[in-house]
Amino acid sequence: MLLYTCRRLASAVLTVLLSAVLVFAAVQLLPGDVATQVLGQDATPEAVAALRDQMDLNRPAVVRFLEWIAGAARGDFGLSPVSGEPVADTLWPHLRNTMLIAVSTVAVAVTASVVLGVVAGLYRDRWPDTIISTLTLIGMSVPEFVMATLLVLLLSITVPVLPAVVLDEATAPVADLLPAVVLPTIALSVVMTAYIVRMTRTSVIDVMAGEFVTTARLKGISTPRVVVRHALPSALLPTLNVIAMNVAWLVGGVAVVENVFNYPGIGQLMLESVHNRDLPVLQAIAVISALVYVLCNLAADLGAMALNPRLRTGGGSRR
Amino acid sequence: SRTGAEAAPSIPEGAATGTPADGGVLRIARPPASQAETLDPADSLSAYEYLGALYNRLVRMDEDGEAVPDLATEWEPDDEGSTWTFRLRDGVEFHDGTRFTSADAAYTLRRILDPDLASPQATVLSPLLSPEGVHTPEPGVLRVELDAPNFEFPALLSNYHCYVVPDGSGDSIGETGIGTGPFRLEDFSPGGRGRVVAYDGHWEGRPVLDAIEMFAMTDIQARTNALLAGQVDLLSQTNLDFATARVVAASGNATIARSVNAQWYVLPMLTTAEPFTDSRVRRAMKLAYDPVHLLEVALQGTGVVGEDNPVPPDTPYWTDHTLERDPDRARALLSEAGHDGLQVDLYTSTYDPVFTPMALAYRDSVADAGIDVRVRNASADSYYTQVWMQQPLMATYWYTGRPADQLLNQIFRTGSSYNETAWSDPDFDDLLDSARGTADEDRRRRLYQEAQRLVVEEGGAMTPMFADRLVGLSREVLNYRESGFEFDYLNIGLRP
Amino acid sequence: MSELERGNPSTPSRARAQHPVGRTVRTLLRSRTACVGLGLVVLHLAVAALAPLLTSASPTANAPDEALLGPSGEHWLGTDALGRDVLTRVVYGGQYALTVSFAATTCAVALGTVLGCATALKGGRLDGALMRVLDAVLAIPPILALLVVVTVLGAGPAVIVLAVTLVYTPQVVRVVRAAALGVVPLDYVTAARARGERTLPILLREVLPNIVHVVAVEFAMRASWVVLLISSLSFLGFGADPPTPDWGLMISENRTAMVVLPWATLAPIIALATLVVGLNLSADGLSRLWNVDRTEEAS
Amino acid sequence: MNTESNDNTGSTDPLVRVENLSVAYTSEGHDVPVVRGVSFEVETGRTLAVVGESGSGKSTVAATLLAHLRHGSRITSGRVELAGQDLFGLDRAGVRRLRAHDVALVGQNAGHSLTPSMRVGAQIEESLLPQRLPRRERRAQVLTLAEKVGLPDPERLLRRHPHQLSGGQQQRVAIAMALAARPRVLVLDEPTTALDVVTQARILDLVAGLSRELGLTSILVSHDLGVVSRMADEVLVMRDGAVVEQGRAQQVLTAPEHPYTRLLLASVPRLEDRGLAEVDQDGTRTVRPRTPVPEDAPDAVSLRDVTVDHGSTRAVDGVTLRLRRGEVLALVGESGSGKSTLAWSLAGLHAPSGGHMLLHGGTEGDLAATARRRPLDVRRRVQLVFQNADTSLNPRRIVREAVRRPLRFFGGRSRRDADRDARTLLSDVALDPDLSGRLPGQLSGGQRQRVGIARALAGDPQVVVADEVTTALDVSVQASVLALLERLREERDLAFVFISHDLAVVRGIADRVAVLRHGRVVEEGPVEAVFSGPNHPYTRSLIDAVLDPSDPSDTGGHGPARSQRPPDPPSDTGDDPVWHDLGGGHRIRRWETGPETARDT
Ligand SMILES: Nc1ncnc2c1ncn2[C@@H]1O[C@H](COP(=O)(O)OP(=O)(O)OP(=O)(O)O)[C@@H](O)[C@H]1O
Ligand SMILES: Nc1ncnc2c1ncn2[C@@H]1O[C@H](COP(=O)(O)OP(=O)(O)OP(=O)(O)O)[C@@H](O)[C@H]1O
Ligand SMILES: [Mg+2]
Ligand SMILES: [Mg+2]
Repeated sequence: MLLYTCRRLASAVLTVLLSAVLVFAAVQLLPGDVATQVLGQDATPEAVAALRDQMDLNRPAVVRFLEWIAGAARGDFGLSPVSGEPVADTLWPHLRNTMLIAVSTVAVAVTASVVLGVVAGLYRDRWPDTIISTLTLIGMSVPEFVMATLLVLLLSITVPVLPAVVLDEATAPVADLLPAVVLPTIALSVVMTAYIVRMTRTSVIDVMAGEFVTTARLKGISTPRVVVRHALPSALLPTLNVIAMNVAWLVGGVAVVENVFNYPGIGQLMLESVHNRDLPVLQAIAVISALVYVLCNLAADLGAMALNPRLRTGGGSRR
Repeated sequence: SRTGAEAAPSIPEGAATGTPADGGVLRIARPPASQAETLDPADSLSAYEYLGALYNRLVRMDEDGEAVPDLATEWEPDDEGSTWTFRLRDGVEFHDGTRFTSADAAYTLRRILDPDLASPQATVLSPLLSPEGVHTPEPGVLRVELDAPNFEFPALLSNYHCYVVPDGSGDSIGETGIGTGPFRLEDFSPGGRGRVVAYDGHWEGRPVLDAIEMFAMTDIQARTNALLAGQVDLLSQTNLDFATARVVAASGNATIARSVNAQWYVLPMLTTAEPFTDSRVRRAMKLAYDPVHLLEVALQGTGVVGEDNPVPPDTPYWTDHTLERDPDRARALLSEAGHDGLQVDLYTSTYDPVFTPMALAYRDSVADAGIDVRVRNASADSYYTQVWMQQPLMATYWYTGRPADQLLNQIFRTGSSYNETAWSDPDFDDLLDSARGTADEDRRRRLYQEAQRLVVEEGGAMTPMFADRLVGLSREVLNYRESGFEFDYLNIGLRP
Repeated sequence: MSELERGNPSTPSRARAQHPVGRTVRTLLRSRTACVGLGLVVLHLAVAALAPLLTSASPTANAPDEALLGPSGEHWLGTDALGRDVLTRVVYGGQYALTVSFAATTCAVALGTVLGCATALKGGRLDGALMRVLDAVLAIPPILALLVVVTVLGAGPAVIVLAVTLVYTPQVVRVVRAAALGVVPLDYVTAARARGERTLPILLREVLPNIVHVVAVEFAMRASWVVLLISSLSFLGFGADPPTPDWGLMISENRTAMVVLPWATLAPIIALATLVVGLNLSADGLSRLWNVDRTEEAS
Repeated sequence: MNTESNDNTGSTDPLVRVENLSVAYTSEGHDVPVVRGVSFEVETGRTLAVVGESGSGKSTVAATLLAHLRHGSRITSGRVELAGQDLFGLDRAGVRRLRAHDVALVGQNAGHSLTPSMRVGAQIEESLLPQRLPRRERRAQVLTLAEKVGLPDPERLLRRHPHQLSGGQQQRVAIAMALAARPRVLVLDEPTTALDVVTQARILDLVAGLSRELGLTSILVSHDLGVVSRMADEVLVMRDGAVVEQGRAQQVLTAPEHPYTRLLLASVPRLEDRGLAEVDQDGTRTVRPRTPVPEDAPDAVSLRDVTVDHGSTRAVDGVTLRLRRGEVLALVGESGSGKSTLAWSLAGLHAPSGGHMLLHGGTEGDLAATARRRPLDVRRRVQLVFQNADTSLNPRRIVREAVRRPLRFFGGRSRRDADRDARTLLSDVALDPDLSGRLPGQLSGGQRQRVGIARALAGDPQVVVADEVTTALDVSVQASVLALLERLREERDLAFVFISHDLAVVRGIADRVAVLRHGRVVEEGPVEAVFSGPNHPYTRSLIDAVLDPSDPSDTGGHGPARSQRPPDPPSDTGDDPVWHDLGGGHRIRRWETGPETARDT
């Protein structure tokens, strides 16, 4: 058990390192470099060369990578050559903002989808299921940017109750950003809910058809009790992974939605950094996202342990 | 026939005028600049809204393209046009309380000429002037001795790089923004948001507004949404496409103000890149297309045709020289140059909503001449760093409001940093030099017109049209007036 | 001593031997979900393939006189800002979406299947190492990977296919590997091993045929994601070049004018959504028919 | 708990009455009948056994007693009554009351029927909820129940999760759960099928004892006639959803009337048969004595000190065995004793970690290498037949291909030749060659097993390793497959390693027996010698646990389990420190005398 956890952690660290290497290598391939980007239209070859020198771009990539990763381990992601400021200073506020959306989306989506998924699973092939399944199908089939655009049209322009775009900077206080979080959260929740609902539904149906649930029913206990005590823990088990995957996706994949809402999150920063060839920022984003991904999976594993005593106690027939 | 314009509610011609309420805060949405954005006028490439609010020039352009007083009250050349004397306004104070004198004006000019700073305006001014030629005989007088005679000199000082900054402020001006303008800087972050507040001590009097807030937004759609949702009052540096303009005009919150002929669109051919090194190919590209078609498709007629000449039709030095559209001749020229069935990539992006329609219309239009244009979409954010002056053919635009001499020198002269076609023609350069030194108004005009003729015939820039800028603004905004790169900051205000 | 002939209820035994294809088709027809889903997909394919026959207008020609018209007898769904017929563009729009998505999905699924089966069968160190690397790839946000690839190589159909393959192959590998791991310990694979057969024949003869259904479901589901992803890319400006009639591009071109010209935006949205619904329904129907556990496929 | 005993004496009305019950499910718009017109009655305190082959509808009938139908099926006619009340006329609350108070079910596989995420104590406690007892009392009850079903150290065990219990313990928990409701009727659906013989005997004892003590009325579903004869008062024989015979257990089991029942009974292997029984269509059985293996038969395989490890667990520990041509060597032993591991090593799927394994005869070779390292000719000489006919054939390949592949692989034959040979092989294993175009899914279990055998024969082996090849089959099918193996052995002079935990089967088919425990051979010898004793105590416990439907001491139910004969101390003839050699190749591993450590079931 302890051994398992340690191995799990070690593999998590390894995964993060590997992704850092991959990203670093890929980013090296970007054409045009930050020096030309910073100097922009007036770049003369000499100026570019000087700046490259000043920015340390002329040393071997491996050396730079090792130094960088050593710094990253201490939370120091170096200086952004574009803004000249520490990467961490730009990164954290953006990450915080994305987390704001991510956390509220996860809260909304997970609650909604577990409830809806269970209802759909229990009322399999009857009208509640039909309605829920149809809605999720639509939710899955409409791209996020369409959802976002429609929401803006509806709730910001036609009935102006919520801001259409975010005017604030990344460093604005959380309270100022809160109204702006609502629409992105809805747009993302719809998509995410759709996926989780379907998983939950399938898994509830599977579990409800299982022998132990039948046995519990044949014991004559009430249906809510059968569902909550007997079926749910097992039914949520496969859903956990889906949730973890979705959370990880949220952190990296909100770019499109953030773009629509001009939301100063990590997705926005990512798009900007790709355009600016701001490698240190990109690497930092990639490593942070990988870390979140790995942490989510770890959390899912821990959740699975909580739900599944077989994993917790390590005994039984696990080989 | 049923044109789109007819089917649509028409687009308002101008902004509402009237007596605005005292005070108020105007919120402007603008495209984000890079993190390197600076408020240093000599160096700035994007912060127009700030510059106009914070600074004054010695000379400014009025709406007819004439030079009129700003911080200089009057000026006169000597007979050859090589020494200019400017009389400066008295009793003007900078935002930090220091007095404006000729030393500040001289410092501003010398700074622009400083090769280390590499100001874009330096390419225009340094052929005429060296730092030693700037003299301050008295606090209220600036004398400039030119290296070569130039009768257009004051007009060149109306450029937005020539805003006057306090003497010795060079290191900090990029962040402090201390000028003599109607607003002073309160807050500014490069590429992000900022705020300027009314400067009570402004020499022309206090502006109507209390403050102006600027917000940066990448996506035009986001800017438009913010306007429609009432989150901002004005979209600056944004020419809305016709369809969007209709949506804005039809909304309850916002409307459109037309800024007539405010920008011209260009398809610059890089004359140093194949196949445009051959002037026959350039000529063919120009002969092959029909600017009227481009104007109709891309602007729905909200502009005038450009005839490949960037000098606006209603300005003093304009020439009516044109190339008649002739696809057959174009085909023949291409054939002569060995480029039968020419295939070229034309880059565009969503940076401006007119680029893509213009590119598509061009593509359509030249098909008759057997030219196959492939429109390539590039990312908006890196458009001006990765595509402009890098790709042989692309779509771009310029703001009008530059004096003809500045325009021709800056964009077409050999070696100028803004020479986007990398065109180099000694005859053209000579023409400009002699025009500048010519005292006779008529003769000068003819020389400038001759230069334009060369641009049309030989140059690399296709200039299909001048566009009215369709500016989205809130229905609350009164007295919105824009010329060149700045608004009428004193009078703009909100409805009471 | 007689053995009772008992038909398995799920595959009724027939006296005649059945051709596998015939059987598959018959099975498919049993599921309404799969039928509707596949029907929608086939419809989209047909419309895209027959576009030139369905409409005589050009999807790319600009007609300034006709710009921004509402629906009429001549233009059923009106025209866009450049005067192009919206319906025509929607009809042609499937060509890009379908070709690129199907090419990309095919590459990702094919590569993922081979890798997934091989690693499941080989097991051991190779499996461990490969899964580690794939995990690392999975940990990088797909959109970042896509942006980097597209920026490096420039946007174009081939690049997008490559990028999508890169992003989705690891996920396919995971799913296929899980399915193959379910087959590998089965006795018939063991029997082949006991005969001493090589890995490739085992993979082709014993493992693959038993996970084709997983692969098929994976394909349908993955395709639906790819269609959405590609439209998102178009939306961000990394997709088709104008004037290609592409749904994602059309949506992003026309969404500003949504209030005045709803159809120019709605029509491509509907087209896109029905295709995705079709793919999703197919995946659903197939998985239910074949009892593929889709919980593994949420990634 | 005494109201029932009042019923017991007071009324003669049957407690359970099923009348003309038919159940069907809908498939592709057709009604498929599963149960057709079943009627029976059970009086209070009696035990009715429902027997029949797999799929005959036993479970379906049993579940209707709890007013439960499988998803998608429905009652097409008839009624089910408990104490005069129509169960399918009850409303939801009524159904819940019925299940909470009157009828309880013990399912086949306790491992699957206990909720994995709940502690077992909580699950038992749940069944007490409807009785609205105070919490403390409920806890006490649970403890009592746990003691009653014989869970060792109940305090601790009740706090465990199901996966932390052994199969036997899980089944005991399930029984406690059923009893907690204090039901009048107990439905037992194959309560011991998943357990090994020794555990099965203990559980059956427990159930019989409790039923008697609590005066329960039981419905026992089973396909194991041994279990039935041990437990039932009355027997109901089903086939294809219909009742073919019903009556008092003693009568049905000893003097069956219906030919199907006779066939069923006759097909059951018996411990006292000294050879394979052949059963005619009408149910007469003749035991064909085994032809003894000639003394001078050459060795086919020899094993010396073979050890096999799975990582750090030693699954097979120093096994020395010898197998002659034409001989059937049976490996028996409880689950996990290493039988399959040994078989897999022989077949080249798992390299042994020590010892020698040699193939003798026409082709000689070292078997201590995995299949891919063995020369092709050695590889083909040892073939494996699998336990589970469902998973041993590739479901996507037709029968012919399954048999053809090894023919082509080993023999390098052309496709045409291989096709022809495949057909011959199929008829050799008594399959209609016309079936060769079918997929495995379209065959019955027995047919599939025959295909598996044909596939093994395609390599033209010398040794066939058969791992529990008949375990998953119904008795009648099992009998025919066994007969086939016997015939093949004679015709082809094959040597078999036959793995089974069914001692009656072993007695019928094997020439010699090796008993494994914890990876070691504890006893080895000719089948007669081993079954007549004297034995290792472990072997003895295995033999004693076998239930025999025709054994008079078993019929009539409720009898105490056979007394455990104390192991006879074998006469010591050798001076081997490890083995007692009893002569004739019969040897027994020495064991520590003293109390056998009680096994945790
Ligand atoms: N709802 C249903 N859907 C499909 N098949 C069904 C359904 N209900 C019952 N069956 C079929 O009905 C037959 C009888 O099933 P049942 O479980 O009662 O048999 P059984 O005698 O208990 O068999 P076993 O000994 O294998 O447990 C089987 O062939 C089963 O597959
Ligand atoms: N792949 C494996 N990895 C680790 N241990 C294993 C593996 N396979 C079997 N074992 C262990 O080896 C021992 C012997 O297992 P084996 O399967 O040979 O028993 P068996 O006698 O065939 O039992 P059964 O009657 O249940 O089939 C058991 O303790 C089992 O847990
Ligand atoms: Mg059953
Ligand atoms: Mg085994």
